[in-house]
Amino acid sequence: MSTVSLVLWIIFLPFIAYFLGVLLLGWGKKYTARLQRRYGPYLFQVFFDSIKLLRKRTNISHGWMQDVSVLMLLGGTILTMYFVPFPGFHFFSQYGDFLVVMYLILVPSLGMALGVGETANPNGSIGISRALQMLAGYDIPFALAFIGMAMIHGSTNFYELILRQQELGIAGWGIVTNPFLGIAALFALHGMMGEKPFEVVIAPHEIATGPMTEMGGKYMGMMMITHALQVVVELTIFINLFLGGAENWITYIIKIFALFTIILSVNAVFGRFRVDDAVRFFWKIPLPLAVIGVIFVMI
Amino acid sequence: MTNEQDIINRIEAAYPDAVCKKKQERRVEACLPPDRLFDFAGRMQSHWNFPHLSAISCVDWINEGEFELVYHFWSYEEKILVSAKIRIPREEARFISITELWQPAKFFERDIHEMFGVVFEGNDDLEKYILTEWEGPPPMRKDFVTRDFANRFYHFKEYEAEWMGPQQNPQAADVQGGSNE
Amino acid sequence: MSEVLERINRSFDEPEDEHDEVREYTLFIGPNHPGIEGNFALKLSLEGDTIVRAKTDGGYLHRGFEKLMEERLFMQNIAIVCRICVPDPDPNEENYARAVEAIAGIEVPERAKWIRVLVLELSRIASHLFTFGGHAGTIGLYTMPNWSIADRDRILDLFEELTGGRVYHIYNMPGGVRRDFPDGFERRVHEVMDYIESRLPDYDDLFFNNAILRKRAEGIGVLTSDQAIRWGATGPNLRAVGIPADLRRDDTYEVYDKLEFDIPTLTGGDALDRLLVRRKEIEESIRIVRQVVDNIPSGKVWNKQPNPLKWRVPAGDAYVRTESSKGEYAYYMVSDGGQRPYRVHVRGASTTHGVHILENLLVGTRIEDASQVMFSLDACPPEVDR
Amino acid sequence: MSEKLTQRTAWNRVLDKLSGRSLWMLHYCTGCGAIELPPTMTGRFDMERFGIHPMVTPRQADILLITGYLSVKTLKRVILTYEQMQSPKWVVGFGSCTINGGMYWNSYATVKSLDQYMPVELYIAGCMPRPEAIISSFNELIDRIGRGEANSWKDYYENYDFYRKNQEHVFGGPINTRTDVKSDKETFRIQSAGK
Amino acid sequence: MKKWSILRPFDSLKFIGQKPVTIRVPFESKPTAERYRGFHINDLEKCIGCGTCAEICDNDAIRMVPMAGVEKETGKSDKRPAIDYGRCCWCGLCVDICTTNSLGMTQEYIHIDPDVNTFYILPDMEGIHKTEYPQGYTADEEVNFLDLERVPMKELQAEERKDSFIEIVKGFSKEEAQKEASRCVACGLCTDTCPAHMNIPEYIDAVWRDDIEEAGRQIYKNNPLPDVCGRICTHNCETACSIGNRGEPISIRWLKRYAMDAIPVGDYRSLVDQKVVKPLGKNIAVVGGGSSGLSAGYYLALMGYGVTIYEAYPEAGGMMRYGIPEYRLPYDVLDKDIRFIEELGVTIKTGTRVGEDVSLDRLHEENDAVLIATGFHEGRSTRTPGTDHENVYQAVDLLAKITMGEEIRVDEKIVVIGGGNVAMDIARSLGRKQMQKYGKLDVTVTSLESRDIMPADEEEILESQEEGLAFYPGRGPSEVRTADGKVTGLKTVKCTRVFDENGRFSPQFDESDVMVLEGSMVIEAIGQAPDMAYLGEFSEQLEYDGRRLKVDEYFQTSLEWLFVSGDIIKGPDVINGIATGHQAAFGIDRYLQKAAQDELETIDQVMELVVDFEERSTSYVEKALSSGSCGTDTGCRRMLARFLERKKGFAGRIRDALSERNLRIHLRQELGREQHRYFDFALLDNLPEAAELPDKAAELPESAEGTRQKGISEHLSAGYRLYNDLLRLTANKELEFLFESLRDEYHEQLRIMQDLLGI
Repeated sequence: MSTVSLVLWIIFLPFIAYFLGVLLLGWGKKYTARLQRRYGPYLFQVFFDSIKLLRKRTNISHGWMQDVSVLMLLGGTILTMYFVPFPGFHFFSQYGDFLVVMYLILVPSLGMALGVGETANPNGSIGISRALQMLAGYDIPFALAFIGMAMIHGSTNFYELILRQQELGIAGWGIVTNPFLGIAALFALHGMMGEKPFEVVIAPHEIATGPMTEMGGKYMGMMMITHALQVVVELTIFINLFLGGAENWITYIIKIFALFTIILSVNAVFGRFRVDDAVRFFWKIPLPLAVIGVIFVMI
Repeated sequence: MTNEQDIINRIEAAYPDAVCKKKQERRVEACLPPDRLFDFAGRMQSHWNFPHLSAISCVDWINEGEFELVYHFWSYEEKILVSAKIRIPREEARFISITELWQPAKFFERDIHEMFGVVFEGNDDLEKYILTEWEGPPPMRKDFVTRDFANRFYHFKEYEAEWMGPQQNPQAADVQGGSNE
Repeated sequence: MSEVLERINRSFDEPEDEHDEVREYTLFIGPNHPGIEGNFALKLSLEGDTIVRAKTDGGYLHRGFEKLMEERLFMQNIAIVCRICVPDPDPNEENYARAVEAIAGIEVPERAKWIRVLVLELSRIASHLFTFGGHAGTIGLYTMPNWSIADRDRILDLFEELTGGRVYHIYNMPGGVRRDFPDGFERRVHEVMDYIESRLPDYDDLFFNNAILRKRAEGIGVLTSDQAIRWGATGPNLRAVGIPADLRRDDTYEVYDKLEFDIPTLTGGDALDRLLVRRKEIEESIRIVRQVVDNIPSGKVWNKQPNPLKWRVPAGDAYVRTESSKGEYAYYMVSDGGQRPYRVHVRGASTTHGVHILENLLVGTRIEDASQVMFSLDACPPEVDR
Repeated sequence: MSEKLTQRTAWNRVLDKLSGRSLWMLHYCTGCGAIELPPTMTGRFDMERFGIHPMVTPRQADILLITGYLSVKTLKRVILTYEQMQSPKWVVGFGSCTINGGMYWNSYATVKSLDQYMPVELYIAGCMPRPEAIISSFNELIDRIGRGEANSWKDYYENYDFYRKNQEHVFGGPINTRTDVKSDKETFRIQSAGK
Repeated sequence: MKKWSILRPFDSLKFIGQKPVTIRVPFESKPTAERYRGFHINDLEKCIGCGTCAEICDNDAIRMVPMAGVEKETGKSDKRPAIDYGRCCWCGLCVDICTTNSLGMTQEYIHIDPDVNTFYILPDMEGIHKTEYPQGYTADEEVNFLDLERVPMKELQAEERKDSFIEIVKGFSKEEAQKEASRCVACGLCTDTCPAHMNIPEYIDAVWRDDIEEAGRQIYKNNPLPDVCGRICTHNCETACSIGNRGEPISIRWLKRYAMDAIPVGDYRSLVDQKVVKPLGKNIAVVGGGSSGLSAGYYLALMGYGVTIYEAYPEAGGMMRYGIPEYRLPYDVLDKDIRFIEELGVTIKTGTRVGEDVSLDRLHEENDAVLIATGFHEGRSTRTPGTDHENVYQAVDLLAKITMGEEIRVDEKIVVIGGGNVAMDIARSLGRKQMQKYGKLDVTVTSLESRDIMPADEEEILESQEEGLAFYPGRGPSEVRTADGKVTGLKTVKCTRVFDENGRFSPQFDESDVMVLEGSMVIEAIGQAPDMAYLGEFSEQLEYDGRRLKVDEYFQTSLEWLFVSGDIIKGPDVINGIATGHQAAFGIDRYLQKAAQDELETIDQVMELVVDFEERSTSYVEKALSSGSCGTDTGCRRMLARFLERKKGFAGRIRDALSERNLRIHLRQELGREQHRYFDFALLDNLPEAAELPDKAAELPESAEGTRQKGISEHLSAGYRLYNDLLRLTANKELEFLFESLRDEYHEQLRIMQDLLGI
């Protein structure tokens, strides 16, 4: 990869991912709206939201930690993104394996926790504690899925994983070679994305959007952007692990929309679990599945 | 199932000083001396099978200087509603609470306390509920005139619509700032 | 928005919580909170996620109706009574009209009685659909409100056609109702009823048989039959503990004694059963509406009353009760023989559900179920505040 | 006012238009008009078509709907909420009660003219307004934002003393909202709407 | 219901492919219901500005505002409803009660504006945004708030009545009267139309409340001959009645009659709150004891003047006695009214014809002012050939003779010429005489006017027909036929028109259509003329305006001591007589007192007066309490103590209310209303005195306990009247409410006091 193209990728990847994220979220809103027998917002609604939020004139801050936390959110997410291979861009992912990703993906959550702690809102605190509980729920199955995939392919490197899967076509996809791990990871992904029934962190009817309660104006704008990026990153990780990665942008977009639609379908027809039920669910179904998957691999 | 007359007979037998009458279908009214009410309520609940306290209403008979408290009891089996009426003096009104017998009475009594200023002895929660921002007299008393209060206290619009022209809005200079305070 | 309330309560209401040293903390839910039905607030003391003490805080919707009614003519009041309970306004109109009729001894034409039943039942369906939406919202199932509230609009369309108003109908008045059916109204009622009925299986699929709802609502806010009676529960909340009490039967009014309908009961007494009782009531209401439309006698709809500007109602008092969608709705009206009611006491169905029962049921439940408990009781704050 | 309009750069014009496509309303049912909000939000009328979405916290909300009458008790919460909202923010008054007291004109418990306590961007006639009217009002608001005319919120910073005086009159004493409106005006350099 | 399952919710995914149920407002819309209650429209042409909508509005959202380009006319006010959409709740009660069906609602419901002023509108047919919208909620015939049907009045049947002079109309019973009174919407259009501007809504309301005393008080304010008016008034008010637009107007006249009949004669004095307060030592002569003279005498007496009425006939009453037959107005009823006026100190010199028995000049010398209130007593002749025959009579002469009990000639066949009320009166009177004399009735009535434009009251004509009178309308007399020196009949020809295009009297006849009406006696009843011979030399000094005397608005002639009122100025009818008499009394007082009766123009004056009264009153009550005015009466003392407690805030409340801008504007507008020229501001002037009255009483010795208590009650009644008047003055709900509550407070204490005194 030439230096020029690398620099260009580094510069433009966040924008591309943001654009993709906006589209995905817009599609999500439209899709859900249809299910709810209505039309739904503009496709680029999230973009408009971000613009509006960033143009807010006043901005109530609860201290410098809140500012830092937002930067940590955005920065952490972008950094994670660089280590996740996208079609045509896998410079960093050649060097950093997905253990790095596993580590980096925690940075935004941490930033969030710090910032919300600063706002001293009980709802926020409850939200963060829920987020951490949820983490305990979905992270282990996800990590196990990672480990299982690494064991299958003998590598912890994303790029190599993708190449291995692509060699065999669909039959080589992680979800086919080890459906246990794939399904466990799908559940974990669902939890990671915080879609219903695992929406406990935000839960407007319970804790008034939890961590976001005190985030307004530009903070909220940054969070919106981060959210759009996170959606892309999380879905891409799953695609890379279990859906054979992306050969090119077309298949990538098809895969990412298809995957997101599956998640949305579940999201739209279920309510949310209680936090303990959610964690219990993760430990009851995805975790055993993942363990079986790993055992299966080991055999 | 008993009919209204049976209930009346029963009440009158137990409380000779009660004045009962059938108001309409399934409605019986019993006027009692205030000191018999607690006893009456207890008997209604435990002996006569009236487990449901539908409401406690208060009426301010200002000209007579009395508050009237009306306790509405309903029996799921007899399907009859007995309204027990008592009158207490209006000045420094106090009455005994029936929360011991009926828990829903807590709120009804609290409400009456708030709106009429009747103190119920034995109700431990007579805090303000609805009118926490209110400092005036208990508003449901007849001597409080809400219209006067609102006129004095709040700001009303003085329209200057186009069609009105100058002649309908003549006193602009006359009473400037009169109503803002 | 809890932070707002926290601040408010710190700055205005009360000193710092004295339970700070134990592991309790206080959380305010509402009045600006989507998990609250209307403008209402809960002050919760929590230990971890569990509520150990709950206090309701109402009065945000207080307008002083009872006072306002004392200052308005008997006929003028028909315009304001419906505002007392917003989601289910018709029991108010019904109660008011019936109270005046009882005191003044006014006869109501037979047809008007049937129309009143129709209006009350339509209103019950609308109100239940609204509650389903709210309840589904509390567990995050936003598809359900989108459906049920849109379907409720069909009923509002019927109301609009019949009464001229979507939400506030101002239709019942002493002596009868204000207008007769418009042309072809019966047919459209049938259409809407068919539509609502056809939607019920969809609701079942999405909501009532949803695993998450079952998981979350079962065993939440359990009311035993003993408690229900002792705490003064009425309406669907009472029927959900297995007591088939219904004022339409027990304290019958209008023409309910001529109609066939069942009183659905369940025995669980938890949030789920309260919800399912309402679900079943919709079917019964549809049945009643169909009977009314098919069997309604012809005739006039209003018995002439005196000029409303010069109308005195003889002295007397009456306690009238209506089975609203939320429970027992009662008016105690006193007339001193003047042109205005001397006193009207509004006993909203939610005065017991929304304060005493809610406060008691919340204890022991977890924070995430608080709003579910409130919605399952269908507590309507304006009824409490008046 | 018109001078200010012409001063908008083309860039700002575009951004104004885009911002208008996203309005978050505070999900606060202050009065009975709120009963028409669920139909407006949900399937039948679907206001999300215009990018309007209910939000649960004032920090994130742009529009404060005063859905009808305001009891004094609620007014206190509304003012706190309003001051917590981030500017630009708009108040929409629903129906008669917000204009001149509505049917509660003689009630001791409700305030009569909303614009005495906070600047109001738009009023909707009705008791209560129908969903169609609510959506029309949102469209009107979006247009005004797009044209850069929706500046009523600046009035609160400008005439803070007036509003605060009226608020305190109703509450019968000073209130502490913890939002320092005056220093916000300095910090964020909010200029007058030119009123 | 099926059992629950994890997979079941996924069934809902089927809706993804379906068309949403959303109505894409504003790109598509759902039609509004036909009876939707949207914005108001008002047909300004049809609207009469009765203000009933404003009355029923429970939100005070409708205000009646003067509208440019709309003039006051009979049954229409110059105001139109304006609607405040900052108050309206779209209940539609205003539509249901509208007396003309002019108010309606459209299906339009969207109005969004940052400017609150656009929410205050004056609805017209174009709608709030001048765009076409279909009509929404409209009034319904079945559900109609107004009572459109009169309570029928019981009358003697034609057979029973046609041979006697017993009064025909029986009058209302209490229940009937209350029911009839309850139909009233108190719009006040009748007051504007009534020449005397009687407080009609007020007394109807009092009748409805069964407060007969109050009714009497209200009636006596503007009408000293209520018993008469309750029977024979031309009731212009009923023409104006707003209920009449959709149904039958209120029987205002009968209600007045009911109220007056219900009061025993002896109670009149205690009813009338306008007492003679300040004897002024000035005398006024009134010429003519008819309605106008009596009315003027009454009011002048109240103002403290010495009044002498000179009446030519043996008894006072003028045309009311000598022109109107007994079956319409029994003499004892008339006597009741006159006796009361006499009781007030008015001297009536009967049988004294000015110009003959006493000259006008002498009256001028002996009195400070002279009012001439002579009526129309000279019958006009048709000047048809043959009318100089002795068997051709003037109706007025015959009527007077009947009244005086003189024997008159009654033939078997009589012809009456004339289509007015006098013609009906004489025809029916003669009919009765015939019945008494011959047992059968044969009276023929012929008039120039055809049936539809006959000037007599419709009910009069109908009743006459019932009684069996023969009518030949639309015929002009051309000759009285005589044979053998006896009248045999009247030759008439067809009249083709009575008035020309300009409405001037100019009859045309069709000479070919001849008809002879047989009869041996012909009565002319085509009108009367005044006889003003008594003016003597003054007649040359006076200025004339056409045939009538030229007067200013206070009926002062060009001779400043001479005033004119009654039929010779306006009318002729009773109510105009009363009204002009009142007005002339007002003018005389003004002339004699100059600025004594200055109208109170500014609200501050009213406020000052009221607050002053309140303060005096409070200090008085305090004094009365401490000085022991009640003597040993504990009830009285308790009453005073309680009253004092209650009235502490009164002055403040008044001051607060009147410092409200809205209310000030209201009251100001009300004060400017024309009818309040008749408002007796003397009461306000006398308030301080009223406040002092009891003070004086308190100085009386201990033994006069009752007297001193009377002082208190007098004081209370002054307060009561003050607020009652203010209440009448205002049409604003808030003020009404305030004044009413204050008035009731005084009233209640007064009642208690009277009970104590045993009054």
